[in-house]
Parts: sequence; C-alpha cells; structure tokens
Amino acid sequence: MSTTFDPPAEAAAAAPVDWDRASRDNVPGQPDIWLFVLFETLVFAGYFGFYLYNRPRHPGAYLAAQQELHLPLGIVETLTLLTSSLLIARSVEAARSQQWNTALRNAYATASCGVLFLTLKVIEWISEARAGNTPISNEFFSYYYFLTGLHLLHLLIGFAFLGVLVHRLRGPAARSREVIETCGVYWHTVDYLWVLIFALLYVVR
Amino acid sequence: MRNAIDRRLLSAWLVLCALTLLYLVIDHSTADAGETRRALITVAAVVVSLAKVRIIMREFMDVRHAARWLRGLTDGVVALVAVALIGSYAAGAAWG
Amino acid sequence: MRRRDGELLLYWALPAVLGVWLSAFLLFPGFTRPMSPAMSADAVAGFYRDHVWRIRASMIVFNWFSVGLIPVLMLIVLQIRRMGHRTPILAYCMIGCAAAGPTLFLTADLFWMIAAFRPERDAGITQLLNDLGWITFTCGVPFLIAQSVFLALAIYLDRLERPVFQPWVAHFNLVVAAALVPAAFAGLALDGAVAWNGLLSFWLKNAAIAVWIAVMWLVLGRAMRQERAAEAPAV
Amino acid sequence: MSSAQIAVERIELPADSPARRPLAKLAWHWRNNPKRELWLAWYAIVAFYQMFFIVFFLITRAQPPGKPWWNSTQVVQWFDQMHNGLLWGFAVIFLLGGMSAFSTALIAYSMRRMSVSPAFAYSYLIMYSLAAVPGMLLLCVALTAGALRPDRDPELIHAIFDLAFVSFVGTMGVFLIGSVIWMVAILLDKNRVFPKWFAYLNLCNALTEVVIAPACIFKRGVFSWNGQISWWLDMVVFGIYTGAFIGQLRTMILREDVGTGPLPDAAPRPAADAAVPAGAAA
Repeated sequence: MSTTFDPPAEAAAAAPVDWDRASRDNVPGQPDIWLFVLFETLVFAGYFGFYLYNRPRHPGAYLAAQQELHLPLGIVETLTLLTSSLLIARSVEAARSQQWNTALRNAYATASCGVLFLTLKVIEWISEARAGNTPISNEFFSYYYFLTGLHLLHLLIGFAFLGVLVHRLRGPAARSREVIETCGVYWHTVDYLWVLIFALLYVVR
Repeated sequence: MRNAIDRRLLSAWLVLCALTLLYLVIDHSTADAGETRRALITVAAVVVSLAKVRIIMREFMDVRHAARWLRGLTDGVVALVAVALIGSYAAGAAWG
Repeated sequence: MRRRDGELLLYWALPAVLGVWLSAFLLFPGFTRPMSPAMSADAVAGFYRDHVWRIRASMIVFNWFSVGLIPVLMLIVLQIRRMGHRTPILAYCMIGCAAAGPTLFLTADLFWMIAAFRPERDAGITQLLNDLGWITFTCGVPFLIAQSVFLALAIYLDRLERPVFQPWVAHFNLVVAAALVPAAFAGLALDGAVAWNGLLSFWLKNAAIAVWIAVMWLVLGRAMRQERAAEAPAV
Repeated sequence: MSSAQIAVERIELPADSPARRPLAKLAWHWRNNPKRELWLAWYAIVAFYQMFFIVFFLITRAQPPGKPWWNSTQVVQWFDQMHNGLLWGFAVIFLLGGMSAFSTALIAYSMRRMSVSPAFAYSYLIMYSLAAVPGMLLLCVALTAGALRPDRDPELIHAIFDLAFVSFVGTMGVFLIGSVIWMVAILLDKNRVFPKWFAYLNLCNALTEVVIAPACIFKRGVFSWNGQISWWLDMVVFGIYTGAFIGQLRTMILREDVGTGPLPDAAPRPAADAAVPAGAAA
C-alpha cells in the first residue's frame, strides 16, 4: 500500500517520470481522496433521500415554499461553480505539462470563482431571511439552509485545498503531482455536490 | 496536445452549462401541475443532474483515463445515488 | 536533563491546599452531617435558607481550590514518565483523568452554589439543584477510580531495576479504587449505606480520597528525593 | 529516556515455551511483550465501546434518545418505564467511564509517533478528556437525577430531560475540533502511521458534528436530536468511523517498532530488527 502515501516532496521534484502522461492509466490524486469523496457523496445521498422521501408527503407546502427561491440566481451560482471546475481542471492539466505559471493563474481564477459563489450564496441567504424564510419557517427551508450551509462548509474546506494547491505550485521543492491532483478532485466534488443540490432544491417538484 | 486537452475540457464545460440552462426550460409554473407531471419533472431533474455529475467525474476529474476499478466505482456510486434518490421519492409518494 | 525548578514548591503547596479544603469541608453544613437524599423538598429549601452564608462561603472556597490537586497529579505524571515504560500512554491516561476529574467536582460545586444563590426559590427547584450537586459529587468518581487503576498499572509495568514506586503502592491504589466503587451506585438508594450520605458512598469514599492524597504525597516525596539523588552527580 | 535503555525483546512467544495455556500466555505477554502498554490500551478501548453500547442502547435505552416533542406527562412516563435501567446503567458508567482515557491516550500516542509537533497530541488529549464531562457524564448525572425521584414536578423532570439530551448533542465543538486535529496530524505525518484515507474519514466524522447542530433548535423532524438525519445517519457514519479507528489503531500497534522513524509495514519479522536503528538514533 505504499502508493497510498504522499511521496516525499523532494523525490517528486527529482523524478521527472512522475509527470509523465504515459503513466496515466492510474488514479488521479491519492486513492484515499477518492474513498473520501465517494463516501461523502453517499452520505449526501442519504440527506437527499430523506428530503425526497418527505417532499411528496406535503407537495403543496414544499411547492409554495420553493416558489420563494430565485431560479436565475441558482443558475448563475451553478455556472460559477462549473466555471471554477473548468479552471481548476486546466490548472491541473497545466501542472502536468509543467507550465507552472499557467497552472497558478488558473488556480487563482478558481479561487475567485469560489469567492464569487460564496458572495452570491450569502446574498441569497440574506434576501431569503429578509423575506421571512428562515430555517424554522417550514420543512423546505430547513432543508434549504441545511443543504446549502453544509455545502458551503465543504466549499470553505475547499479553500484549504486550494491553499495547498497554490503552495505546491509555487515552490519547486513542494511540487507533487499526486497532491495537486488530490486538490483538484476535492474541488470538483464541491462542484458536483452543488449540481445535485441545485437540481433538488430549485428544480424538483 | 495541450490544445486538444483544452478543447475537450472546454466542450465538457459547454455541455454542462447547456444542461444547466435546460432547467430554465422546465416549466416553472407548476402550482397546478398534476402528480404524474411533477414526478416526471423530478425524475428528469435527478437524471440530468446525475448526468452532469458523471461528466464532471469523467472529464474534469480525469476518471476517463483512470484505472478500471475507479471507473467502475464512480459509475457504481452514480447509479447508487440515482436509485436512492428516485427510490426515496417514489417511496415518499407511495406511502407518504 | 529535565528542568526541575519549582517542583518542590508545587509539592509543598499541597498541605496548604488541603488545609483550605478541610476548612471549606467543615464550613459546608451539608458535609459535616451529610444531607440525606430522603429529605423532602421543603426541608432542603429550609436547609438552604438557614445556612445560606455558610454554604455560599464554602462553595466559593471550593470553587477557588477545586483544581488544587492538579499540580501534584502532574508531579505524579512526571514520575510515571520516569518509569521503565516504552510508551507515554499511562502518563497520558493520568493527564486525561486530571483534566476530567476536577471538572466534575467543579460542576457539583456550581449546582450547590446556584441553589444557594436564591434560597427563596420554589422548593422543588432547590431540591433539584441539590440533587444534581450531590449526584455529580458522589457519583463523579469514574476518573478517580481510573486514576488509581492507571497508577497501579503503571507501577506494575515499571521495568526499572529500582522501581520509581514500590509495588505496595500499586496494591494500595487498587484498594483505594475498590473503596470508591460503591459511590458510583449512589443513585440507587435514598437511604442506607449506598445512599449519598451513607457509610460507603460518603464516609468510605471521602476517607479513601483523603488517605490516597496523604499516602501518595508521602511516596511522591520519596520518589522525588530519589530522583534528585540519582541525578546529583550529573549536575 | 528509560524506555530506550531497555533491550527490545522478541514479541513472539517461543514455540517451545511451556506457557501455551490461555492464562499462562497472558502472563507471559504481561511480562515480556514489548508492546504490552499499547495492547492493554487497545483492548480497553474495545471493552469500553462494548460497555458503552450495552449501557446506552440496551440497559438504559438512552439511545436512541427519547422524543424531543414529548410533553411533560410523556417524559415522566418514559422515566417511569426506564427507572431501573437508567439508575443501574449509569452506575456502570460512573464506575467504568474513566476507561475512556485509554482511548484518548492511545490516540494521542499515535500522534506522538508521527513526525508532527507534540502540540497535536496534547491538544487532542485535553480536548477529549474534557469532552467526557459535558459529552457523556452530564447526561448520566441528569438522567440519574430524573429517575431518582419519580414524584418530582413533571415540569422539572422535563427540564432535566432536556438538560440530558441537549448536553449530549450540544457538545459538538470539542469532538469536531478534536477530529480535525487528528486529521491534520495524519495528513502532515511522514512516518506513515495511518493511511491518508483515514485522515479524510476523520473529516467525515467532524462534519457529522456539524450536521447534528440543528438538534439544538428543532423539536421535531429529521433534524431533531432523534431525527433520521441528525441521529440515524450520523450514527451510521460514527459507527463506521469507530470501527475504522479501532482497526487502524490495531494495525498501528502491529507495525509499531517503539522507535522514532517511519513506521515499518506489518511484516512478520520480530520487533527487535526494526527497533535497533531507532534506539541508536534516540
């Protein structure tokens, strides 16, 4: 199981074979992060399952509460995160071909999209709360604040991963393909969890 | 080589955005919609979002090039989530 | 070499802390003749009204000195680190008990203090606060029991030629742990030996704690002297 | 210091030893096994979690918790039904609850074995030792007080009931930060003490402490303290996490060489070979 462990940074920098695209029939990032994101996806599926199970029991109440959400705002948020995903994928690709500056630029752009999403989310929360829709207003908004809040927490953790990514891209000694890809995998997970939450909260009837 | 990868990432992103905008088309004034219609919209939304998840995994997360076990595992998880979500909705509609 | 400045100061501070404890113990009328759990709510409320100043004063003093045993526990931890173990696990166990045990005593103290804050309160509420205080105080033995057991294990596992503590200290700790056991069951009886004013749950438990502190203080002093004597040529 | 001065023995019981019977074997390990402190702690953890399960789920039936939407009468009925179970069960906790220190100590030791600052181990040690009081013992004290006098004013019994369960679910911070501390230590560690996936599993466990937070607000529904999300789903994650960490600690002890460098893989070789260079380095 030695592949499970983060190789020493110097070894990664010293071994150019680590960056070889030919060795790509492997796993992007640490296999460990995959276990984490897939496990976390299943836990989220549990939350979604309870939401979808309870929803048809009071369809009218849910539908009425759902009308209070702004679908266009949700779509803009989704597009923001999808763009951030594209940018970090490009960052990881650039790192693979050792174009460090391109990789760094894309990483910073990813973080900007993340901040934009965060801002939009907080604005959305404030406007919902001003309209009188709080976590205890009704079941729908309980789920709304719970799912969006938990997702936002994952986004904040994602900033920690982005910090590691930038740190790894900047210092030649710290560059490790495995860690860089791991950060990408985590960020994409934040993205696709939002894709699911968006569909469930804004679109599902 | 680089350009080919960039183009592929970009087209994946375009498909994802198009699928997102598709939601705008889905009827928004469903206050008086029937049960069947609501269920149809729900299932469609879940399926479209899971398709997007799979595209993100395959293209952005590079599962496309990954080892067989990872490809199988991610697809398995997506399928499991699909079954769980649609199943819960159906169960809620049937027994709720 | 470990720095030892001030260890003797911490060591000799214990008699002073004990003196304060003893005076607070005697000041609290609920300890000199332990309050019976069978007292009615009105009797409990009356007790707090009659003795409000003695209760408040004793609880404030307990509040100040409730964690006073921790420095000596830390000196014991340092002696455990000196033992012939391979890992610091048992020392960590002792640190864990030292963090949790006094917290329980402090919590009990707070319940009694709240009860004495407004003695004119509804008698049922005063009785409830009094119950919570006594249960926390009497049943709050898990970390004291564990502490003695951990110390005994540490001594048994000490593989030094000249052990830090003699084996009898380990046996003694197990006896103390056994003496604390009945107090854990104080919730089961409103009168008798196991009730929180009973022979086992009050007198045996508190006597065992007092004897433990006294004996451990003496053997700790001896172990510290031996440590200094052994290291003297190196200084 | 002193531990390094002792020669490391072989762990395996010699095949020709007369001590093959269970009790004699145990005595042999007590005297000779160089990892005896680690194994002692590990078996105590297994025993502690079994005891915890038996007391909380079977004897007191305080888990799954009583319903947060009950009125005073229903709460009094619950206390009446559970009366003996609550008093006896929590007496067992008051007796043996201190064993939880073994778990905290072994986990703190695992962090000392890593290549990270001792600050991680000490932070975890203090957080989890402290957490035992509000996170477990306060519930035991409150429910004992509730069961002690069934004739108490129902409103007061209701308040005790709330005190018990809100203190049990409301002490999220210490467990959350504690798990994150362990996670960060594992991610930074270069001694390969634990695999990285286990670090991420710590994050999953920390996130359940966030998910249970709404239980301090909601009196009914999936987010209440007995809700499908805040209790049942969290319990599944916690169960998986507990099983994983007990298993990982066992693997760590099997690989342990009581040294300081990277932890060797679990090879069927005696500990003596691995520990020699580490002892020399110390």
